[in-house]
Amino acid sequence: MDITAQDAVQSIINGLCMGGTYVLIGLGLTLILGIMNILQFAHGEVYMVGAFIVYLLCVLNGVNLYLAVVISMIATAVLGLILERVFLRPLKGVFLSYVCVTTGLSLILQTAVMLVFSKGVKQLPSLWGGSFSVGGMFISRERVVAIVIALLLTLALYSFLKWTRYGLAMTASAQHREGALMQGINPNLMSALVVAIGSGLAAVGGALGGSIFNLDPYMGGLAFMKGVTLIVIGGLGSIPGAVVGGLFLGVAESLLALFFGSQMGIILPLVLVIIFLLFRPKGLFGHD
Amino acid sequence: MKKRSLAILLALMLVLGLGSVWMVACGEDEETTTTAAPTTTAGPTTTGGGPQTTAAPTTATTAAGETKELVIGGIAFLTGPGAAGGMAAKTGWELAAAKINDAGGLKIGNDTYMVKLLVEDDAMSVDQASTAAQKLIQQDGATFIMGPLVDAFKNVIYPICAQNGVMLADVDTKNASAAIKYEGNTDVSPDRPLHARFHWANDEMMPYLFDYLQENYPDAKKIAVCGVTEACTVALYDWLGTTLPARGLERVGALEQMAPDTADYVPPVTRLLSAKPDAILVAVSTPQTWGQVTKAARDLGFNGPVMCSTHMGVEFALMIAEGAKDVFGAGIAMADLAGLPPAMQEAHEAYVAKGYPAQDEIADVYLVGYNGLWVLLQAIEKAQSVDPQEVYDFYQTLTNPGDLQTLWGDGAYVGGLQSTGVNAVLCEPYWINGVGADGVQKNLKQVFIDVP
Amino acid sequence: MTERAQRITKTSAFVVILLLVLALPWILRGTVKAAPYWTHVFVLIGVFTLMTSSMRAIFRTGEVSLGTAGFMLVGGYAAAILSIRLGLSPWLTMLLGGLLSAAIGGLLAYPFFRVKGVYFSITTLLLGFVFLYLAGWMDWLTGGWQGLQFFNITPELTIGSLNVAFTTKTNIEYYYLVVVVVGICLFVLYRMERSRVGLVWKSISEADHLAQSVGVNVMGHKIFVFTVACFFTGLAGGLYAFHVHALSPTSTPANVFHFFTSVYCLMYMVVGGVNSFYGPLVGTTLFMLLREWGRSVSEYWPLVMGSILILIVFFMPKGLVGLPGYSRIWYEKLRGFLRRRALSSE
Amino acid sequence: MALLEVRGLTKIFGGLTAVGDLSFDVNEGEIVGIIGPNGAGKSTVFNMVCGTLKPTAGTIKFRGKNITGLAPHKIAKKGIARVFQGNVLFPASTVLDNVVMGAHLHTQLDLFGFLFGGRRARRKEEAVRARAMEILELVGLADDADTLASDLPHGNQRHLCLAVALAVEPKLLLLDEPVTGMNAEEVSEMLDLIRMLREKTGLTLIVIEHNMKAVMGLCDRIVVISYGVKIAEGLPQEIANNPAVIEAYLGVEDDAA
Repeated sequence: MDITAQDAVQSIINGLCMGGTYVLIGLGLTLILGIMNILQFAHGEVYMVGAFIVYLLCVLNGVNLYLAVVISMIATAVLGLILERVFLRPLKGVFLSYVCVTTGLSLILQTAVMLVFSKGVKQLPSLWGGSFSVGGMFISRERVVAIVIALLLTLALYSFLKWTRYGLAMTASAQHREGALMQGINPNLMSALVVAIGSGLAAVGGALGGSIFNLDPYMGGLAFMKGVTLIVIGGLGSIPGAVVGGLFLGVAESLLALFFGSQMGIILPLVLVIIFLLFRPKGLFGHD
Repeated sequence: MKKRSLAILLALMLVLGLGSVWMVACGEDEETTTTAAPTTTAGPTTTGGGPQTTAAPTTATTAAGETKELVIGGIAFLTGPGAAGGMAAKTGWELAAAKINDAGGLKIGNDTYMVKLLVEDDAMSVDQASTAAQKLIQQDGATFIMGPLVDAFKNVIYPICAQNGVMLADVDTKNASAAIKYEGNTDVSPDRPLHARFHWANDEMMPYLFDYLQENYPDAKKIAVCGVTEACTVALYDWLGTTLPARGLERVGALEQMAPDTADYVPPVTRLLSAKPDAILVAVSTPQTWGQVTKAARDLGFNGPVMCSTHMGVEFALMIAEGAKDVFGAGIAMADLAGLPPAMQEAHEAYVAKGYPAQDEIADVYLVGYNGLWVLLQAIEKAQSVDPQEVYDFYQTLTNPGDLQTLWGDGAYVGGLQSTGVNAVLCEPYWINGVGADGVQKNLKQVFIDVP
Repeated sequence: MTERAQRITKTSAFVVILLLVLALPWILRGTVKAAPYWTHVFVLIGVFTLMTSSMRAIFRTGEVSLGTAGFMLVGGYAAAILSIRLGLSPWLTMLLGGLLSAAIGGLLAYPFFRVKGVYFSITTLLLGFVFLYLAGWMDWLTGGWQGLQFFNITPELTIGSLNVAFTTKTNIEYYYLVVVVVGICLFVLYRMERSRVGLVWKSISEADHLAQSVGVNVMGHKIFVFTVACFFTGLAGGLYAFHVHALSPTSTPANVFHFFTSVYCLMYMVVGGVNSFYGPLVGTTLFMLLREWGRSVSEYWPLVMGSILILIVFFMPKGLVGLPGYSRIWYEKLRGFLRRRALSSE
Repeated sequence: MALLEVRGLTKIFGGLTAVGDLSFDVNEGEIVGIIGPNGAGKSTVFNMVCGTLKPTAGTIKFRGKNITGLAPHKIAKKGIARVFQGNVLFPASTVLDNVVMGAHLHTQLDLFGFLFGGRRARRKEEAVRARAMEILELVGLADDADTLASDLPHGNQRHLCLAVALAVEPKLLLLDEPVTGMNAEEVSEMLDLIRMLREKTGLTLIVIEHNMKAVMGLCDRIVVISYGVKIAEGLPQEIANNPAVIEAYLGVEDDAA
């Protein structure tokens, strides 16, 4: 089989697009992990719910796709707030309880969505149909849109964290929880904020994933796994880490799948990540 | 608790445990005679080999004109991803059972049998498939089992059915028939008595797809093959290596296998296209594969035909690959119902009456399920018996065209004498559906799948 | 109650339960229509109890392992493949499967335990997926996604002239096999937990730095418990394999080797009561029976499961094992409430 | 020969020198204080002595043997115990179990002993418990043997920490801020206890402390470090009058107060 350089470049672009959706889910996971020290098992389901809200609005009720994505983002952020207030906040820091409650939530959300929307595979309308060709390479338009949206949101989050008071407080909490407490930062407010923001981002990720690929109530599980993988690469609680980790994962999967077949594209990144963990347990951008 | 007492208890447990095993082993012979059989409501007698548990005696000769129940079990995946297919098959079975029951049930001898359909979840897990089969047979008294939809699970269920003298009816498409040899092939064969196939297999369908390809796309010579990662996909690929040249076509490139959990189909399709094919064949497909491959191929600038040999409505592929053209495969396009046989239109009316949308991506699956149970019930009625062995034996004699009716048209019969050595494969009409250059979804061609 | 009376009650309860467990197939034969089917369900319960208890042993050192399903897969596949390809006796291969699982677990334990808490859970979770995908990928060895079938291979036992085949015809022989094997494993785990080793585990989970500073080889103990747990999990996999006689890594969340099985084990453990040795037993038995009874609504099952889990975490942190204690508290509360109402109405 | 010899101890965290070229000796039976402003690297020194952190450079010798970079549990086996800063205990265990765990090194763990725990093992276990009770009596917690460690009042928890470390039966005991957060009465009680321990058992102690007054009264010798570097060493009176020390402390006195 001859894989040309063009194929490889094309693959990298597609990988970056995949990476973009991974980043959107990973950012929320990593922020929640950094600030609340919770592995949010239901985050993949939040991603899925976000996509289904878009489906509900856009396909079933004819709302404009981009407007639907914005509404879904807000709705999912509210869902995140509710989850944080009702389920996560009362469990003061017991690790096992967090694992149980979030996995429980993920089962509930999956089944609830399945019962509401029935089980079939669904599809969101394309962000921008068709593909264009540049120098003999075919690049799908919707993937370009997806990368742009993912990057814009990441930039927006980055500037929020860098330039606003709440953002700075959040960064401080992620890096040093006790220290942040001493600085008078309200940890409950931080938790609520971070879950809301993370959920909103995941919803957009879900919408992008749902329009490029397809929607089903179980899509969150795979997305969650990708998110977890990328935070291991990037390092706990690190935003640049999540971005680099996500893009790296997307490109690695794409290239490995191109050269060694789609099975290796799934297994090898996981094996690499486990090996990686042995040598750099804190991740690329992690801190002690 | 004292440590010593625990040690003693453990020893006791060991002794008792081994003792019980011994008791079982010794008591085996008398047990079979004394244990009450799981009394099925239908009361079939088993002629199947050995001292089996099913041995209840109420035969049809007792009283004239009794109304009885015939329990038929179905196993499908009703939970988890892909549950849509299982649910659709269940719906189809329910519709077929309702049709027979509404018409007054099955008349066998002087008795009337009402069909009682029970569908259990295999949850896509071997132990759950096994559990479901045991429950259906032992607790609910099912004497015919339909499904499951995944080939691998048929192997788990078949021994349980055979042990209990229950007939296993494959009502779904087989990925590969017995003509394709590979490890784990679960197709009907002389080694598997009480196992019958009520639908075609992918390799039996493929010649008709190639016929259609050669008629409509005469320039398409080079065919690239892909499919989901399974042993049968590899076997089919090897088989195509000899089959295609015989028809003047060429198999190009390596087999591209799509692993489950593949999110992005662009890399494998890039590999597929690197062999510069004229057409793509999706040899074994999950509900998504056909559509995802089509979409990725079109995004990568491939304009040739994309075909799929697993039964599937083209709606399904087009839902993912919006606006694609030159896509065809085995299946029924619900958008183009008017030209189809009356039996199918009637079935679809019942389906819509149950509240399902008229243009449903998974309509094909329910039709297959419906058809399978309908054929099984026809065989039971023709055999004039509810005993699985008798039905199975009689089914194999229905070799004249028109002996059985199907949803896709008349003229079906039991064939496959050469390929399997037993007459347990259904030969039936079927359809190729798809989208041509005009972009309209329609049923393109009726074919008759004839298994030699 | 005096200590002696307490002990007598405990011992007699234990004996009663033990007798019930041993007599179960015969009770089922006398009471239900489909005894082999229910015996089969109890065989599965036994296998999952062993997995859940192993998971809990790891949890005693404070870490939540989510790779249980993966190690079960290793044990099951190793046992099946060795028996199919080399024709070894299932008894030997079950043991070898457990040992292979333990060897892999033991080798990976050192790097894995360098990270703690969430990170450890993530790593084991990913490892489970690696095993699953590998089983699907190495089709020359594992039969790929199609899986393996080996209906002709049944464990057999010959004592003198007596020959017992552990078939799936009535499932009774296999049930006793599982009772004996799982019983021995649970006994070992129980003894470990109640001995000094268990105390050391507890100290590690409470304050690992302090434990280290008083001379506890924290890493050594963690590796030890992980290896032992992996052995038992692998053994459970072998028991599962020769009962179902087919293995398939179908990558859907419902599959037994999928990550969700680990999550379900976690649930059984928490619902039963994580602080009690009997928690996993109670949790697994009740939940799997409940699931079997609720077959007709199996599509709602994850919803029920998730809800029960959350309710238990919030209202019964000790799990079902703590139910007697809770019922007393709830009773007292109710009585107090009623008395207050009676007083206010006077 | 000194009991503990530290030579050229250095620790660099990502380019930042936390401890630089630190050398000091501790003789048998001494109480040595290590003082210094916040962030001076005192706890880092302890962590390196105990093996929690590996030094970047330098050697630590204990009773003439090199123990640099050994794992913490091996160092504990050599006879160095430690009381952590803050009340680090086994919170969900009883007071007695805490001390029994402290005596971990003096119990036997054999591979099959736990399976069929024989009479011998049981007798040994009882001996350990009796010894633990003795230690509890020594620190005055014998009456609370069955309470949960987390239920003890703050001051008593500190005593329990000491008891756990004592159960290791160390030659050298490292105390990380033993009187921080205590009122005057508790402080003097604690100091009396430490002195009493030394007299009874002949322990050697190293104490990190912020409370200058307590250190001055307790220690035989004091090492002062600032920004990871030793700036003075000597008898308490000498240190109290050393201008470099006063400067180092005054520089941070503002935010300490």
